[in-house]
Amino acid sequence: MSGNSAKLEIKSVTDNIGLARVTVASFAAQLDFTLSEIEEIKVAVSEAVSNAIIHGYSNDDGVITIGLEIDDEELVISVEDYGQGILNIEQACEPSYTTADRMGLGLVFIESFMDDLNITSTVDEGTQIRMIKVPEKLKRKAN
Amino acid sequence: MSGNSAKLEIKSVTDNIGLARVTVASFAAQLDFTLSEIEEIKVAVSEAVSNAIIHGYSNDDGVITIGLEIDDEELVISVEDYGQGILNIEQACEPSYTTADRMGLGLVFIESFMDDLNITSTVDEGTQIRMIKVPEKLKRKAN
Amino acid sequence: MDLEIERQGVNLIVRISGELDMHTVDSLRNKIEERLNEEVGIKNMILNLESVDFIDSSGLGFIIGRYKRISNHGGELKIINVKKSINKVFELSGILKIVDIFDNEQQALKAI
Amino acid sequence: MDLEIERQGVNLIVRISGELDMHTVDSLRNKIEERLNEEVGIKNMILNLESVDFIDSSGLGFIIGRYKRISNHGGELKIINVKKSINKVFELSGILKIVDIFDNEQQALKAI
Ligand SMILES: Nc1ncnc2c1ncn2[C@@H]1O[C@H](COP(=O)(O)OP(=O)(O)O)[C@@H](O)[C@H]1O
Ligand SMILES: Nc1ncnc2c1ncn2[C@@H]1O[C@H](COP(=O)(O)OP(=O)(O)O)[C@@H](O)[C@H]1O
Repeated sequence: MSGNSAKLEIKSVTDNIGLARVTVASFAAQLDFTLSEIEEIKVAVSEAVSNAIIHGYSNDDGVITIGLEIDDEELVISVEDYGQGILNIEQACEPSYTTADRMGLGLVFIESFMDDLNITSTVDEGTQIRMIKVPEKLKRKAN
Repeated sequence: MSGNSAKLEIKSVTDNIGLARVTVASFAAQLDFTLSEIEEIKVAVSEAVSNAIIHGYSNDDGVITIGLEIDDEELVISVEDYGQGILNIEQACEPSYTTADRMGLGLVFIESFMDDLNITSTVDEGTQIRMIKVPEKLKRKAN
Repeated sequence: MDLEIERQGVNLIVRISGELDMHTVDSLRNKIEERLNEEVGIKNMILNLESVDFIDSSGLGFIIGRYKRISNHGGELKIINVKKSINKVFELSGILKIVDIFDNEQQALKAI
Repeated sequence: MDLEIERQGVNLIVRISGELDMHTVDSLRNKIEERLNEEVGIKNMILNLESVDFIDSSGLGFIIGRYKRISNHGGELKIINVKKSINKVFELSGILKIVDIFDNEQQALKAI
């Protein structure tokens, strides 16, 4: 259904990563995504929420807001933290780049699995990741 | 995990009833509930959200806020609308009482399936349903 | 939410799968009513809930609605295959006083 | 998240079920490390992912971590039974350049 929206606010604890995935997957199911597209959306959300917990808040207390929107048959997801922010967004997006001895693949996965990725961040104020996914079936119809 | 909390904000459309159930069930899974207790929680949430949509907002646009909290191993759920409110809460809770040609069983189910139910409502301002459930396993331990 | 409707003589067998709530019952009701209007000579209805894994009071309202429609025309409504996980809702509701639940289609057909 | 560990000679077979993310990998890592420290003479590890239905980059980091630990001690790590739904993450990550994936435990054991 077009025009629907929802918002999930969670504490920045790892227990809530699965909660975020499940909620987003259930919301996304309103659009005509395949199961494999839903899996891709889940990975993207998992990466964004994990980043907010471990990088944004360095595992400290904080709130993460997940915005969900259906805009003209497109799924728009935003994941926002109010943590330390990203100094150099371009660098952050490079494969293998990590400041926390991790894989450096989170943002790469989001870019590959979603149709659009937009990052806005201010040091000491926080980060917002906005990602868009359009059902494959719809894209095919459009061509 | 103790002390966790989350908040889900949805539009008052029936598409979101399932979303609310799924999110609450996933959050509740952090506590030691049995599958059958999780089912009971889902029914209670389904009733409260349906009521907000159909009675609170009379199927018009509106926002419903679902608060989730783990408080000392208890699950505290609140479902809030900013709609027309309930004139007589006691009457509303009576089995078969309905103002919309429905079953009149929603609040009865919530009372039976949850350990505690608390309704606050102001006419023309809205309704808040607060419900608590404690895992059976925990209750047995306490005895 | 999925629906499969099969006619057996004067009986309509309705197999539902998914979740029965305020969101899903509208289209179910419409599809069933449509079929009842199309077919001539249907008397009874058997609701197979084998694949229904959630039901709340709106879902029960849908069943009661079908019950009223069928019994107003002198027919009988039977329910079969109620999963354990959704059984408590049936018990609490009092619906069992007016609608019988059976284990399978054969038993329900025999009881009509 | 569930874990089953079985020793077969110098090989440790690790069967994981559930979701592999930042939340679950901590306790998995601890349990596996504990077992590796207890047992004497383990050389290789086979990770059975048959019942893993979600993995993200934190889950991959966990696998790479086990790979490093094992290969630092001269052993080999093999992965088996990767579900189709999580395969894309493996392909994209480049992990397949260093870790081999097999269809079942026998094949993986043969390849060691
Ligand atoms: N929400 C965030 N807040 C602050 N820094 C972030 C955030 N998300 C990503 N980053 C930065 O971008 C880098 C790359 O992120 P990512 O590709 O997800 O890899 P990884 O999480 O494995 O480090 C991180 O190491 C971190 O420095
Ligand atoms: N959120 C709400 N806002 C306004 N009125 C409500 C709300 N929830 C319940 N009510 C009132 O209480 C009555 C009984 O509710 P319930 O037991 O759930 O039965 P039903 O939904 O079948 O009518 C409703 O018919 C309605 O008048």
